[in-house]
Amino acid sequence: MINRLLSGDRPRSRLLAGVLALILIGLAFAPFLFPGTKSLDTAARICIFIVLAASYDLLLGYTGVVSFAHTMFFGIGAYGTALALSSLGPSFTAIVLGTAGGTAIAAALALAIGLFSLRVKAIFFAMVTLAVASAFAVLVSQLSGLTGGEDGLTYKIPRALGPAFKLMDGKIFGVRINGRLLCYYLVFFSALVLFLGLLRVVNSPFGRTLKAVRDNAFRAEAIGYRVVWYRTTATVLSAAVAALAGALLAIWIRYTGPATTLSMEIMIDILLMVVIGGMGTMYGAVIGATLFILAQTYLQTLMASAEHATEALPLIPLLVAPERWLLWLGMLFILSVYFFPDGVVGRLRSRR
Amino acid sequence: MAIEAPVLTTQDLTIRFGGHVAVDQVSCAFERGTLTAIVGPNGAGKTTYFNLISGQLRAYSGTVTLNGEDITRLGVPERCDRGIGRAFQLTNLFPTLSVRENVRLVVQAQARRGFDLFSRADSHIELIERAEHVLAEVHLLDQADQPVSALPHGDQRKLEVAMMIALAPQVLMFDEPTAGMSVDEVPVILDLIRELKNDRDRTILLVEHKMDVIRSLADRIIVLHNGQLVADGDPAEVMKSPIVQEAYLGNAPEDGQEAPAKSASEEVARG
Amino acid sequence: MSSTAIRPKLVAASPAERLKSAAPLLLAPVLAGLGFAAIGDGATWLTLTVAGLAMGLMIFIMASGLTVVFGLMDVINFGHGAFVSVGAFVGFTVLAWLAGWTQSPVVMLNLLAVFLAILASMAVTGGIGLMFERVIVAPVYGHHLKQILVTMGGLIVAQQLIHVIWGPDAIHLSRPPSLQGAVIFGEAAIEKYRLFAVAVGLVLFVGMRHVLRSTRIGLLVRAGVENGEMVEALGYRIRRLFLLVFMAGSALAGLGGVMWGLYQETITAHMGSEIMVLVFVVVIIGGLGSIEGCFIGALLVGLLSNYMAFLAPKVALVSTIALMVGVLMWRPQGLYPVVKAK
Amino acid sequence: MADILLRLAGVHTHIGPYHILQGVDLEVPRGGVSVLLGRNGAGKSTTLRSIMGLWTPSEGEIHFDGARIDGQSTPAISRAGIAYVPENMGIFSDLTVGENMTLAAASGKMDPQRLSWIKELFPPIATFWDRPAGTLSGGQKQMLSVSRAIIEPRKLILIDEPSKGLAPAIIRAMTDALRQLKETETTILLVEQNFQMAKSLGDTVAVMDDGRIVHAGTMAELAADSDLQERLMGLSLEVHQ
Repeated sequence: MINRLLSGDRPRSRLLAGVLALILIGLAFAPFLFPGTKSLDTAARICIFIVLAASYDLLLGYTGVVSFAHTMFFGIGAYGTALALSSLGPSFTAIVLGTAGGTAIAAALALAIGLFSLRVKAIFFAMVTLAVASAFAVLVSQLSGLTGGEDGLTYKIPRALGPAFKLMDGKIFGVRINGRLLCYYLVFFSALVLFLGLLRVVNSPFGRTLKAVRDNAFRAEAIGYRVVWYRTTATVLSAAVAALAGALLAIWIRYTGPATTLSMEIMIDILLMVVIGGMGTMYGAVIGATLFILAQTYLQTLMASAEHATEALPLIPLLVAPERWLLWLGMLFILSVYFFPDGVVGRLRSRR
Repeated sequence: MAIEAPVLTTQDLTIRFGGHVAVDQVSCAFERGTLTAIVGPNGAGKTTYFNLISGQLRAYSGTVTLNGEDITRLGVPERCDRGIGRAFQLTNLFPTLSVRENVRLVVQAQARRGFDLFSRADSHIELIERAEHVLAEVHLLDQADQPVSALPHGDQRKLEVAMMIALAPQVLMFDEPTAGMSVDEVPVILDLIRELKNDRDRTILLVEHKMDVIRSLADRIIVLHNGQLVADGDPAEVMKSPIVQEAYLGNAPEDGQEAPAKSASEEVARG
Repeated sequence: MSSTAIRPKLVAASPAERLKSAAPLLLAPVLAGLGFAAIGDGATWLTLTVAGLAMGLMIFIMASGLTVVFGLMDVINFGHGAFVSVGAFVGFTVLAWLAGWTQSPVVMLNLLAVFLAILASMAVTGGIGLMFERVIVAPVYGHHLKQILVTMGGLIVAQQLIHVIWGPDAIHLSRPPSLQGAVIFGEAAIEKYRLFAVAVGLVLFVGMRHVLRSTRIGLLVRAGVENGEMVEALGYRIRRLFLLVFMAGSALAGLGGVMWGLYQETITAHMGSEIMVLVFVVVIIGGLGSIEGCFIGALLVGLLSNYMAFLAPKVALVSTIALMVGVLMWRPQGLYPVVKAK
Repeated sequence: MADILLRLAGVHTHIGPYHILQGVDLEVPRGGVSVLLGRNGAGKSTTLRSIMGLWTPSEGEIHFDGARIDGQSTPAISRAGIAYVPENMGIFSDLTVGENMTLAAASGKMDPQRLSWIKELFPPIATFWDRPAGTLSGGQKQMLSVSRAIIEPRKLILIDEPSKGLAPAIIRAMTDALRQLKETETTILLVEQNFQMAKSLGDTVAVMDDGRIVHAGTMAELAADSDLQERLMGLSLEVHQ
C-alpha cells in the first residue's frame, strides 16, 4: 500500500525513511502536537513549500533545467485565487474558479516560454525566465488597479475556513475544532496529494524520459523523443503545480502581495530548499522545505539573541543580525553545491 | 522479379559548412533487404551523410525520401518514428542510467509511452521484457543492472547496437559498429547484422573501414570522397576501380592549385 | 579530369548570405526611425533618443564584461550584478569623501572626483573579481548548472555584505554641478550627464574593439573564444587569461555601477540584480559571447525603453522582453552567435 | 635505437566514463619521423592529446627529453618544446593568417629568417597573410597549422593526420614540405591513415589498435614485409593494397 502510494520510489535509507515519517506525522497532527497560531502557520507554510519545492525539483533535478520563473507561476496561482475571492466574494466557487483560472494561465505562460526558449541552450532558459519573471513582477506592481500594487490584496475566505466557524463545541486534546483547523487540513491534504502526484509523475514513463533527456538530449532525440516537448511539458506541469501551491498560500494567509509570492527572495528560498535537500530526489524537497521554513521561523529568533549577546563586540553583531540571515544561507548554498551536490538525501542514501 | 521502389532515396543531397561543401549532391537509392557499405577516407563526408539522413543535420539543398515521403525537413525524432534507426560512431548513451533502462527507454519510445504521466514505469512488464530480450541478443543481460558508465568499451558498443535494434527500424544505419571492440566481440555484432540482413525486410547502411567485414556482409558499396559520390556498385569491382584507388592511395595525376574559399568559418560536423 | 572531380569543393558566400549577416546593423537606426514616427515631435524624439543611447551605453558597459566572460570561458555569471552594486557603493563612498571637489563649481575638479571614484570602484571590483573567479567560479568550470547556482549564491552573499558594510538603506548623492542640468539643442533639452554617459560608452566600445583587434591580449582572447585548447597548446596559460578577463569584466561592471548610480542619484544593494534583467536581455539579444551583438542589443534596449516610457510607461519593461522574443524568433541564438570550434 | 626523445610507458587515459588508452608503450627516437598508424578509433589522437596534456593520463608515465611531463599543464608541455598540429587543425578562423602566426611565436616576435623559410615552404602563407584564416581552403589551413608549429624551433612536433580530407596534389605538397622539415633535425611524430604518405616519410613506425601499440619497428621493415603488412594493414588502413 505504502509502496503504491509512493509509486515504488522508496526512500532507500532507513534514516531518511525515519525523518520523512517524522515530518509526515508532525504535519498531519500539527494542530494537536504544536498548538498555537505561530506553529500552525509554520506547519501550513511547510506543506505549501514542500509542494512548491517538489514542483521545482521536477524541473531542476529531473529535467536539468534552471528556471527563475517559479515564483512567477506561484504568484499567478495566488493572485488568481486572490482576485476571484476579492471580486466574487468569499465562496468556494470563487476559490475553485480562481485556482483553475490561475493554474491555466500559469500553464499557458509556461508553455509559451518553454516552446520559445527551450529550443536553444539551457542557459538561455535561465536568463529568459529571470528576465520574464522580473518584468512580470514589475508589471504586477504597476497595474495597481487590478492587483493592489505593492500593497497587494487582502480579502476574506469562506466562513467555513475561518476561526469563527465552529465544527463542534468543546476541544479535542485541548484544541478547538474550528474552520481554521479545517483550512489547515485542506492545505495539508492538498499538499499531500500534490506531492504524491509529483512522485508518481517522476516515476512514470514520462519521468524516466525526462531523466534520459537530462542525461543525453542528443541521444533521446535519436531514439524518437521530441526533447523540446518533454522539457516543455515538464515546465508546464511544474508551473501548474506551483500555481496550485500559490492558491493554497492565498487561501491560508488571506493576503496576496508581491513580497509573499513574486519576490526574487522566495525564488532563492526555493532554490536553496531543493539544492540543500537534494536535487532529483523529490524527498529532498520535503527535507529542504521543512528544514528551511523551520530555520527561517526559529533561527532568526536565535540570531536576534546572538546579536544581543555580542553587542559589545565589533562587526559580529552586524553579521548575526536576523536581517543577515540570507548571508549565512547564501554561504551554505555555495558550500552545499560544492560539497554536497546530492544534498541531504544523497548523503543519507550513501550512508545506507 | 518486379522492381520494388527503393525504401530510402537521397537526391542531390548537399550540405555546406561556411564555404566548405561537406556533402555534395549525393544521389543514391537504397532498396529493401540490401546492405550497402559506405566507404571513403577520413573526412570524406560519410558521417555527415548519415547525419543528413537521420536528421541531425538539415540539408542545404536536395531531398531525402523514405517510402516515397519527403522527409528532408523533418526533425530527428520524426524520422525515427518513420523507421530510421541509427547507431553512433562515438558511443552515445545515457551514462548514469542502467543498461536495462537504456534499452527500456528505446522500447518505451517505440511503444509511444513517453508521455504516459500517471502510470508507474516499472509496471509496464512488457516493455521491460522486450528490453531484456534485446539485451540477451547482444549478450548483455548479465550486465543489465550496471550503470552504463561502468561498462567496458566493447560492451558499450554492443549496447549502442542493441539500442538501435530495440527501435526495430526499417532502415538501420551502423556507423562503424565494431570500432574499438576486441577481436572476440566483433563476431557477436557481425552475426547480429547478418541476421538482420537475412530478414530481407530491412535496409541496412553500414559505414565501415574493415574490408573483411565489408566483403562478408555488403551487397553493394558506395564510395564517398570529398563529399562526392565517386563510385557505386559491386564490392569487388568498386574496390578495383581507379577512382577508388586514387581516393584512398592518393596516386592521382597532377591537377591545378586549389582555389581559396571566400566564406566564413568552417564548422566541424559532429556525429 | 578525374581528380578534379573529387577535389574538396568550396564555394563563396552569396550576396544574400552577406546581407543577412549585416542586417542586425540596421536594427538600431530602424528602431530610431520607428520611434520618430510614433512620437511625431522632433524635440521630444531627440531628447528620448539621447536618453536611450545613454541608457543603452551604460548597460553595454555592464553587459560587455558578462558576454566576453561567457564567450571566452563558457561561464555564465549570475552574480555579475553584485559587481555593479559594489562598484556603485565604492564610487559613492569616494565621491562622498571628495565632497569638496564634487561641490566645487570648477569643472575640472568635478570631473577629477568622478574619475577618481570610477578608478577606485574599478580597482575594488576588479579585485573582488579576482577572488570571485578563484573561489566561486574556478571549481565549476564546464558545468553550467552549478555555475548558475553558485554564482547566484555569490550574488546573495555579496548583497548581504553590502548591507553589513554600508547599512541597509539606499544612499542618495547628487551629481556634481557640472554634470547637472541640460544643454539646449533647438527645442530639445538634453541632460549633460546623458551626453557624458554616451561619450564614456562610445570611448569604451572603441577602446574595447581596439584592444580586441590590435593587441596581443586581444588576439589571445579572440583565439581563446574560438579554441581555448589550441591557445594552451601554443604555450599560453589560459587560466591567467581567464582571470584577467574576468577581472576586467568585473571592473567594467563596477564602472557601469558608478555610471548608473550617478544617473539615478540613488543606489541600493539590489540595484545590480535589478539592472541585470536588462543586461541579460541585451546579452541574449546580441548572442552570448559577442561584443558587437551586445553593443547593438544595448542600443536597442536603451532606445526602446525610453520610447516606450514616453508612449506607454506601464509596459516599458515588458516591451524589452517582447523585443527579446522578437529577436529570438528571428535568430534563435541571438544576433551574432559565437561559434565555437568544438 | 639511439637516443630516445619521447617515451610513453603504460599510459592509460580515460575520457569521461570511457577507457580509451589501455596501456600505451611508445618510444620516439630523436631525429626523423616516427609514424603512428591505426584505424579510426584506435586511440592515435588520444595518444597525441595525452602527450600534449590535453587529456591527463590516469596511469603510466610520459618522459620527454629527460623530464617527466605527464601531469604537467599543456602550456608547460608546449614550452618544454613540443608543438601540436591537431586533427581539426585548430586554426583561429576569426584571426588573420598573420595573427595566427604571431600568436604561435610564444616568445613575442617571429624570427624573420624562419618566417621567410616557412613562406617558401608554404607559399599560401605569404599570399594570404592578411586574410582571415577562416577563409582559407582545407589544404591551406593545414599548411597554416603546420607553419604555426614550426615558427619557433621545437624539439618535437606532433602532427595528427595532415592528409585528412585533402586532395592528392595537396597531400603531395604537404609530404614534400614535411620531408624538408625532416632535414632540419626536428623530430616528428606523425599520425596517419594514408599509408603512401606514411611510407614516404616514416623512419620508424608503430601500429595501434584498441588503445594499445600492437606493433613497433622500422618503416623499412614494414614496407618490405608483405605478410606483416597484410596482418597489420587490416588494422591500420582502410583498404588493402
